[in-house]
Amino acid sequence: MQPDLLRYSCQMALPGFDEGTQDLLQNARVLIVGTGGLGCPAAQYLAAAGVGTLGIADFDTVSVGNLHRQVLFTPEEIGQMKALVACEKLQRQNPGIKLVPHVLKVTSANVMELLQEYDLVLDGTDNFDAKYLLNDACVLAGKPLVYGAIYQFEGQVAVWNVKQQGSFSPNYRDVYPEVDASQVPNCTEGGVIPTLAGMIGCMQANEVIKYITKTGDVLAGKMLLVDAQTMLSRIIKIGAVTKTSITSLSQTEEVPTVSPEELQQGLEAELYELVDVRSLAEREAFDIGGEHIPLAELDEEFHLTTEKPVVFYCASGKRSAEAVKRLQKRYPNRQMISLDGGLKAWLEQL
Amino acid sequence: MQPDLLRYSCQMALPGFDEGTQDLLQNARVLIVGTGGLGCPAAQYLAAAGVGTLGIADFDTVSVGNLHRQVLFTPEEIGQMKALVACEKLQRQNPGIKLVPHVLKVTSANVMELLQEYDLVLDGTDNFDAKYLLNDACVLAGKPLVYGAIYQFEGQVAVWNVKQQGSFSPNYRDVYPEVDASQVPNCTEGGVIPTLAGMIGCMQANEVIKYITKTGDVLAGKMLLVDAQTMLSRIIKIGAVTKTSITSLSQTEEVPTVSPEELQQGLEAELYELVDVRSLAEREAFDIGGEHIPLAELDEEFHLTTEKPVVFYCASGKRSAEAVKRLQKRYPNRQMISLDGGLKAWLEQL
Amino acid sequence: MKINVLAFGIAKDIFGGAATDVELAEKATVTELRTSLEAQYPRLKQLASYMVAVNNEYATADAVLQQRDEVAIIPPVSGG
Amino acid sequence: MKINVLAFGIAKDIFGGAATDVELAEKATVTELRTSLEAQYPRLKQLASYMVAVNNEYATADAVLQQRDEVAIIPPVSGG
Repeated sequence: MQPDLLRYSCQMALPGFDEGTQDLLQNARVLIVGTGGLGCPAAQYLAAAGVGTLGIADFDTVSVGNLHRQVLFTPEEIGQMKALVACEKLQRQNPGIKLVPHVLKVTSANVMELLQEYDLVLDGTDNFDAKYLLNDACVLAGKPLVYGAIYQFEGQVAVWNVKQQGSFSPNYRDVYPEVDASQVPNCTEGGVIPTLAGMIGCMQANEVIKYITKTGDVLAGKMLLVDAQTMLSRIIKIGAVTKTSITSLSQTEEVPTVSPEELQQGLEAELYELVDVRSLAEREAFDIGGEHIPLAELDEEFHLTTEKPVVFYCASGKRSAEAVKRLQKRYPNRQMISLDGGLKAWLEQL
Repeated sequence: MQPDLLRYSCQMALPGFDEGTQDLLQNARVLIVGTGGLGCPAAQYLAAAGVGTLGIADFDTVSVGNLHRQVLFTPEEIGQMKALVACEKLQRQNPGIKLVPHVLKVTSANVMELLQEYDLVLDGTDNFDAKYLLNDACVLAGKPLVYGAIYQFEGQVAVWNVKQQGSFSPNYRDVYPEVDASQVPNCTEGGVIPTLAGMIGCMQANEVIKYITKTGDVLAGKMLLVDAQTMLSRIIKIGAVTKTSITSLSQTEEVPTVSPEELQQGLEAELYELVDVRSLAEREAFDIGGEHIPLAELDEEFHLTTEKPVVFYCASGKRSAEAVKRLQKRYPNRQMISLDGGLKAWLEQL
Repeated sequence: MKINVLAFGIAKDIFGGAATDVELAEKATVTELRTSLEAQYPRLKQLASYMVAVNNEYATADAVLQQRDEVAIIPPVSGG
Repeated sequence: MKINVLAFGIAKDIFGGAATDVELAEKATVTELRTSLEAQYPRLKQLASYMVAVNNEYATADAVLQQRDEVAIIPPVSGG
């Protein structure tokens, strides 16, 4: 046996697997968007199993709050670009595959070009804007999307937009046509159990391998729900064919941000107004000043009384970005800014 | 927030979790036996989540056939001790915990002493002898055992021997009193999908975290079955209380082995008789000579016709070890030897 | 008829538990279930969309509910 | 009565498929099921032990089977 096949002998021994199956994996080109709690384990297993070309897209840097679930990273790498660190480690794990880092924020302006180089996309993102963007782009490009999402102890897995007998299986918008992101807490706010991220990421990699090797039943037209507290899971049938019609991408909204360091200097120089959009409980635990208006009350309670730019902050930068988007519509000619990375980044970087 | 708690803020934000929960994890001492397909992901997530003391027991070295599913290892580390490589990497992943390598084969002679230092054991082993040994030792020591096992596309997870209201939940022998190991193929022979190893290892780590933090429903008195081809899973109820009575450990049987290199030299010098105990299909694909008697036919077909020591071989060293055990009973005064690591090791090392 | 509705994700927070009961007319549709739930729990409507699954199958707006159906509310989840 | 028996792990190889049918007398016990299966598939007996689960519950030797029970054969698994 050739040395490169010896590595894969324990998977080539599987029923339905052989050298031809390994060739399918070697020739496959998979794009992983986001190397967070889902992307890390998914990338490890796809690299291990010999997926020939793995693209890793992430514009973010490693932060200390990532380390409880993002197992590719160590404290030494805090501040480094995740995509670069991940590619370097995965390359060492399997020198026989090609790793392609994409250090960029995937937006409506670049996603279609990015997808051209890949056969399939794995969604390792952590926000709704990115999930809808990937979904719509995969539908427009006619490529399958292996979706995963987690919150606290619960996870979801599905494979969207699989071509079957000339039509496409359902996509994310068949299940969730649109979402008000500000109403659904993310992992920073609601927490997440690290082992769930590992399970769901491995399940996504598993769907990728099944799809590429044409073995097993891919979760197309279905959504798997997993509960890590009870280990009960269920598969919801969505249907055979999509009922949505997606013809263009929503434009990615640019939210102006300020770094913790810039904000600190700006506050000292009295350049900014400051608004905390977190909940009362969060406010009471800790704050960096400013007016307190929970995001849900922003529409009624926020009144512009200053000429200065207004900086909004929350725990992670997510609710404050949402606040900026809403107030930009109300005050199109005024400067609304979000604290990048929220109080988490403030505490880590200052 | 202290920097060491910032690392865990996304899990401390979970309902039911707080600083006290993180202290429980920091004070816990978990022994992982076996850093294979299950032990690697389990160790990564327990280290990430901040389990304060992690023991890693493994006597084996990294081999190329491990790399498709054992994500802690790279080709550069082939030949190095798994326990040492794993501890070094896990320590870099989380410098705030204590890693304890145990480079030894866990046997009936050393297991009770080893268990004294730990609160809980995670079964990452890949053979029945080890699984029964850990089970019986945990029952005798009154400590819980987080069990996992995989084959092809199917996995099992359970937590054995949990003390509840003064009695203990079922253990492995409640479900499988004994097994003829030669009748159940292992991963080398039957294959295993790497992503299943990842899922099951993460599920084991998840049970460990639930047990330590007293959150969620631990799989005590239950066994979870997972099918990676369909992603259907089910939980089998075993019962509330064990019905077994385990009062002593079975003695670990020593099987004399020969390395591929020693065997090659010995065969050239005509020092050994050679017997291949694999199936006909395996024999036809490749062999290194010797008589061919499939393990199932050994009792009837094997007749000793030589004074020389007899070396048995199979794909992984597992069936040949079983052959040696059986024939040692039949010929107690003659030398029966197993090819260590089987043809896999032969092909890798020569 | 009284329908027991299971909660997933953020719906557990909104219902204040893993399940809630809803009183509906016989042969009520999924739309009527949504309307009733949203009246009781305004935050549910604010999500903009959430899946209703009946007996582990995605339920369209006009699907008719039976007393013994297992109904689950599955909101979107964004973490990663 | 005819009982449909689901196979897990190596039992799939032994049965030659994901399920097999067994013809049993009314009120047959799990022991009678085992005897019948082992007569049809001698390799099953060679495993030394395997779990019989009825309706997702571990079934003891004297448990009585019903026509509509979901019966699963779950052999031991050793990989890691």
